Amino acid sequence: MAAPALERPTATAGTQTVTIAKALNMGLRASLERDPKVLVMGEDVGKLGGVFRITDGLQKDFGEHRVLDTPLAESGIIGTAIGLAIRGYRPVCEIQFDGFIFPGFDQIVSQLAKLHFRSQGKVRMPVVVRVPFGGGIGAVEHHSESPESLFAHISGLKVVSCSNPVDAYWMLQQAIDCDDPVLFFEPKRRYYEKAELDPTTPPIPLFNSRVVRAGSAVTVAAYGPMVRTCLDAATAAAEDGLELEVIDLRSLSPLDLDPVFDSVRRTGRLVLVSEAPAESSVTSEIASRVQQECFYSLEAPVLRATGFDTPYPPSKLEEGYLPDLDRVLDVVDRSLAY
Amino acid sequence: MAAPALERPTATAGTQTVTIAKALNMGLRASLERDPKVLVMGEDVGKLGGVFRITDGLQKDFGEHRVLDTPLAESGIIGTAIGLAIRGYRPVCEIQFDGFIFPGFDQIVSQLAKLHFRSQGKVRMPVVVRVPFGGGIGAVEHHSESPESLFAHISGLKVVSCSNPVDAYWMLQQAIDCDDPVLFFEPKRRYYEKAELDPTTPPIPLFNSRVVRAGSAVTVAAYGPMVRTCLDAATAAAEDGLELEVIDLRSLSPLDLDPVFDSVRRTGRLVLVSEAPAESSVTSEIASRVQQECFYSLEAPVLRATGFDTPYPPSKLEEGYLPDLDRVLDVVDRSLAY
Amino acid sequence: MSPEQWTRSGTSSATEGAAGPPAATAAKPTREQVIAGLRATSEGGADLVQLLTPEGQRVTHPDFDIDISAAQLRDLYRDMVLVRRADREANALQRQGQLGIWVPLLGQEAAQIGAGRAMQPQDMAFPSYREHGVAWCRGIDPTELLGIFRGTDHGSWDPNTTRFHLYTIVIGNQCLNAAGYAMGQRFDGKVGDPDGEATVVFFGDGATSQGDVHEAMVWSAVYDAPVVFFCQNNQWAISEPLERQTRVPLYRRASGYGFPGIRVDGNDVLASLAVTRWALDECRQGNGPVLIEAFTYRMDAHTTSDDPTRYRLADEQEAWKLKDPIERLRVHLIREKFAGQDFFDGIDAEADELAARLREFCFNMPEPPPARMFSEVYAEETAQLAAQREEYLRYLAGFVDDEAMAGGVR
Amino acid sequence: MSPEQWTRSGTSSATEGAAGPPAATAAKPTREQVIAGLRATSEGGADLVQLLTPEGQRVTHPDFDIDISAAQLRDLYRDMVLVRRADREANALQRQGQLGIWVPLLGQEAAQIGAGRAMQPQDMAFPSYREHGVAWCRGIDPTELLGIFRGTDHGSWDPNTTRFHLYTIVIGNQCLNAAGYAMGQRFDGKVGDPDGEATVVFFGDGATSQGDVHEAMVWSAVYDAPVVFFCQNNQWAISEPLERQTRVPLYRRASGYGFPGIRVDGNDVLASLAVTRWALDECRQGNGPVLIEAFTYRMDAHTTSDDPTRYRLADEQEAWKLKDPIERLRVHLIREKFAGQDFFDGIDAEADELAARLREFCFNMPEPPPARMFSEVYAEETAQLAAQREEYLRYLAGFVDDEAMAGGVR
Ligand SMILES: Cc1ncc(C[n+]2csc(CCOP(=O)(O)OP(=O)(O)O)c2C)c(N)n1
Ligand SMILES: Cc1ncc(C[n+]2csc(CCOP(=O)(O)OP(=O)(O)O)c2C)c(N)n1
Ligand SMILES: [Mg+2]
Ligand SMILES: [Mg+2]
Repeated sequence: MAAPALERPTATAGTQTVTIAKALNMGLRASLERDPKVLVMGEDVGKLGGVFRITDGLQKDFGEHRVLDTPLAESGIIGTAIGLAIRGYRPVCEIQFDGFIFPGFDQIVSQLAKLHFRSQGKVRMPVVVRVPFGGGIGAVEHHSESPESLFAHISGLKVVSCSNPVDAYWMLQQAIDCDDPVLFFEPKRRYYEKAELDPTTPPIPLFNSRVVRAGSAVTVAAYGPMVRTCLDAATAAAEDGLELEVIDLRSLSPLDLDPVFDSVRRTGRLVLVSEAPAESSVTSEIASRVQQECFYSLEAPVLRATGFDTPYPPSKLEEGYLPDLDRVLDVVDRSLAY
Repeated sequence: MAAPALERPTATAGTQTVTIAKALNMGLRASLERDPKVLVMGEDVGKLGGVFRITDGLQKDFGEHRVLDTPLAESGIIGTAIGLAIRGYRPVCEIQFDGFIFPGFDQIVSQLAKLHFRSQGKVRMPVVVRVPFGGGIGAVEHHSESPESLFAHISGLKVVSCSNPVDAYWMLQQAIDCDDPVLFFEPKRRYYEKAELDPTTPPIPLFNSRVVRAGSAVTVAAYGPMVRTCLDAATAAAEDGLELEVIDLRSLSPLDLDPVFDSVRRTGRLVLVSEAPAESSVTSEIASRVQQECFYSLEAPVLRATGFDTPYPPSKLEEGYLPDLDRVLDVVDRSLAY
Repeated sequence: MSPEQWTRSGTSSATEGAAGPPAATAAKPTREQVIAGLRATSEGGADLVQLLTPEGQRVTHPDFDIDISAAQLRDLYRDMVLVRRADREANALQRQGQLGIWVPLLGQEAAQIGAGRAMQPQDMAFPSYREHGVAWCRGIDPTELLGIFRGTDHGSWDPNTTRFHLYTIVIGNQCLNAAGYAMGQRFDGKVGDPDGEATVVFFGDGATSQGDVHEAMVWSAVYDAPVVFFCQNNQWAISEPLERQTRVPLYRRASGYGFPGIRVDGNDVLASLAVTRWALDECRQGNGPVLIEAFTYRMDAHTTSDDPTRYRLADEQEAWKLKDPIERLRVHLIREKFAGQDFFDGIDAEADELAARLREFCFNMPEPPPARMFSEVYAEETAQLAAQREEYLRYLAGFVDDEAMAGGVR
Repeated sequence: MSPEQWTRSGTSSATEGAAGPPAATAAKPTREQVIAGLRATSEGGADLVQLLTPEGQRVTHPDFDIDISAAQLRDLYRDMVLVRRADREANALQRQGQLGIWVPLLGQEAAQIGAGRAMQPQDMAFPSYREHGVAWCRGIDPTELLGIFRGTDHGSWDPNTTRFHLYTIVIGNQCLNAAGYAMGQRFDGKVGDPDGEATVVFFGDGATSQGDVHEAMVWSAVYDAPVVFFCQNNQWAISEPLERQTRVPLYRRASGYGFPGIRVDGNDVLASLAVTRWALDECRQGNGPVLIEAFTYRMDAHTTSDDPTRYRLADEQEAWKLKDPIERLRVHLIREKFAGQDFFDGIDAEADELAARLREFCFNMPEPPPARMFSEVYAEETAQLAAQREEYLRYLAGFVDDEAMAGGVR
């Protein structure tokens, strides 16, 4: 059975309801169309369209030299993408699941992150590494991890995560347009969440965070799959008369914390939410920076609702492992108790 | 020229003056003697005794099956060490330099850290990965990095760093005795610093931090090579009448923060010092935990003196990159200014 | 289960046994298929070691012949039928929502049972994630596999007592772990005589591209490690045909490392047994490592989440059905009068029982307790983690209290 | 520089030219040496491609012969002498504390100049960290190499215009980068005719164990990438002899991937040139990849930080001195009357000039400005990093103020 043909989005396509998965596909398609140097590469991204079908139909329309089914090795995917970038291409690599990025870690850290610096700017690394990440899908081991903090710690990389279809569409294209290497974390459990997308409305800058719900009681900041959870928590809290301000961080490195600082100066309280273990993570960094910048404004310490400091558990336990609405509200309560 | 024979330390050897490098060698020797299952493996650890001579003389005395010159591949070193551990061995792997641990990252994260958990405790992973780390030695690229935070973020690993010969001797043996995988970070720029070692004095537990200088004005916490820097800073500060309390963290995961909390409750001020870039790091984590635990005691935000968020620079620039006495005191001053 | 039951819809026009077009013709990819990237082939080539033809004919081989009794042949048949049945049942359980995912071994029974039965109790196996047949041979009951796929655990058996390591999902990792283990066998003095120990590591055609597999071969060669690299070339790595990983047959990799590489008919349980036994003996004696490429075919989807109709043609499967590993042994047993209808009926009944037991077990699997995720992270638990567990349990208890107060049930 | 100058102490009893014991005998490791792990050999074996013997005799080869003029031979000689001189001078500069470290190429001049001169301007090279000879051929002045070893930069040349990538220290990384680059050459339509483009990647014998090198070979084979894998087997990876990485000659790896592998005498500049030119042409035409193992010897320490007396015997070096790449070409030029004393004197004078210039340059290298470490981390700088730079500069300025006030000089 052939892959269903995708409508080609154009600037005049008008608003349509799309999932995050579809929006990513549209974003890739738009980039492939706009710039002949853009390549898509990874395991099963061709005929299959990727295990999540994010690259569905792209090989058919752009050919095997633009959309490459690679051999099965992540160091190879990243390492050859680097070579292609040196040659002037803009490769977009797909890592099939979060847990499989580690064989490619060395090339990411030692070459991808450093080549621009090493060459004093003479070599550019416009490479995007797409990583479907996070849990909540009932998968087996290595398919539900949240390794983003590791990359946020590596200087020379940029790390972003989208949380909704509109951002998915734009942020991916912006990442591809960026002349620096971008780790692009996709909230796989939210792939099928829908929203209205109007491709004619211009996006906000890639590396900006954004207040996605205004509130005055407690600031809650999250990224990727946890933004939805926080919004749901905010809705629930509002029913109890508690207005949470929710910030979608969007960029994890560089962090755009000014909106967080502003918010915390108003609310005096911050709760950080992520699926990743807390230890030495992006949420640690944000807590550290906020306690420094907002020292005199904080009425409670910065608190976190995160995955535990354990390996990702068997999926029957993931409901307990992952922060959910209740856990977020529990931490919000603890913040308010100060 | 044959390697100089090392005196075999015994419980009755009495006190001797040794370098960190020598203490590590003695610690390895003691472990190899005590337990026939202990293996030493890595690139050039045999006849050469390692590029830093930490394994000097060991292959000669324990043979090629106890001290293995491995093929040149870090995934291979870690991956086969895991297999040897499954077989009942206790491998001690040497990674030649910090920057070369990344090809082994996948095996560390996917297997070494997880096998005990995956097997519900049936498989133990008593593997030590020794990593000479940090800068300040005028080396070329990839030879001066501080990747410890990446491992602190990975659940299932334990991460420690020694700062002096006595700890080097004991902590390495304790790490080898530990039934969990331990990343053992050695402060290579301090390898030749000396101290008195009395092998009959029992050590403190491996995963404990320790106050190495008492003071009341500001708490300064560091690990590995920066402990010396902080002690020097404390000496300098004392000349100006300012008493810094210096804590050697020793264990980065798990963190032993009770001594830090106690100290901060007294001083109200904390400065964290490390060579690693600050972003999403161990120092972020400590700041995050301290602001939470000591919320009402802090008179200033937790501040940090760290490497910058750049790739490690060419060595002519490292003096500026690495926190030194002046930088530490500058941040101490900033803390006191609150 | 006969070949026509392979396809989930009953509508396929499966060709029975040795009838229909000769396998070679049906299997040779057409020009169009090649262009379309549908290039998997059923041609093992001249180097293929075979002892039992697809038509059930016993043939000889100059290097790898084997003496085997009728009883042993029947046992191999039983093994294959039972593991196939367990596989199909688990697949069905997934379809019914009882498992999150299943990884079918359909079509690879001969490769796995041959290799598994070649092993001695003292040998060690490192599987990938599809080795249900090898698990069977190592005495792991199929019920013990379910936890992984239901999400209750990451492997419930004891790798030490069964000498069957946990399933490894990160492609290639286990090859290095196996090389290390085999080095240990050697260091322990267990190599060098006929009763020595050896290790077998299982991996796929796709896996051969991973650096870890290479490093494992380098290590094993350099340390003379007693390890058999058993590559099941089932022609596909999810949607990618073999040609995305190599230009030449995979068994040839071995020569670049200086040890033997053999391509065996992976649908021929006798050949798989004979070649693996030989390879293990070589390793036991200290002449390892050895690479075996078992030339076979993944008859079902990659996993239950996969849709192979997107990337491969039904023709190809049809061609491979003619090479069914079970069918050829059944024909052989009948032709040689090594087994009668009673025997076949008995095995079928046993298979039914096994399936029923598996099903029953699956339905009754307990959920793991919530605190389990904090257990066995470390051999020596950290205070940090203990505190997290306590806090989490307190948090959970809070709900119970709330509910108790509200009189509700969570 | 003649072979006896190789050892830093003048006390060695170097055997001159073709006199002394025949190389094969001297080089064959004794039983004791083998047991002691000192197993490097100077025997290239029957498959070694050679066009110029250690005694300077021109020999023919059925597959890889080459037409070369006297002028071209003199050029090759000049290249080798000059890069050796630059290498020795840099080594001396390190001894004098002017460089933090130096990585000597001594002994590998023929392998590198042969390969480097086989390249066309449109070809791309990916070096490891010892390829000073290849750099020379790509038009990189030896002075441009010094920054890396003095610690002022990580490579000062422009990889785009020189078509010589930055030095890569993490063993094996560059092989995948080269494979990707070569894929790009193919995608750009630059492959398939005699004027096409190709890539050469340089790595060592130790590097062959790394997964990345394997993956690079897999990728290149699968994508028909026009890349020549040029392995300088200098017998040692720091202290580890070849036998710690492989059982069989490294050129044989290629057959496992389905492309040609050739072992060339790496101390024979003609053979290195001929084989590399052939391999590049194959790649250009679309018949890549090709693996070349240049069989050579690291005559000096691994780096200036290394002490090879700890792990290898002087005998071994002595044996290899008889195979000196420069000496054999010098003898050949003289014997064939392709060059007279004037020529040799001229080259020596040129070498002296080069050494003086290198020295002069090194002494006058400026320190990089402190803010440099913040530059070019990103193509699009982040506010976070800009803030760090500003803060750091303010911090530095504070010292200047302090000193100004104190009237001191920092
Ligand atoms: C390092 C890594 N990358 C990607 C995956 C995702 N993945 C799972 S199975 C598979 C294909 C494996 O093919 P092969 O090795 O031929 O084994 P088969 O499944 O055919 O038995 C892939 C890409 C993985 N598990 N690990
Ligand atoms: C990934 C990695 N591991 C370890 C090192 C340290 N190291 C530098 S050179 C070297 C030996 C390399 O040997 P070989 O590949 O034969 O090249 P040669 O130096 O002989 O030219 C080692 C182990 C490194 N640079 N990179
Ligand atoms: Mg396969
Ligand atoms: Mg070498």
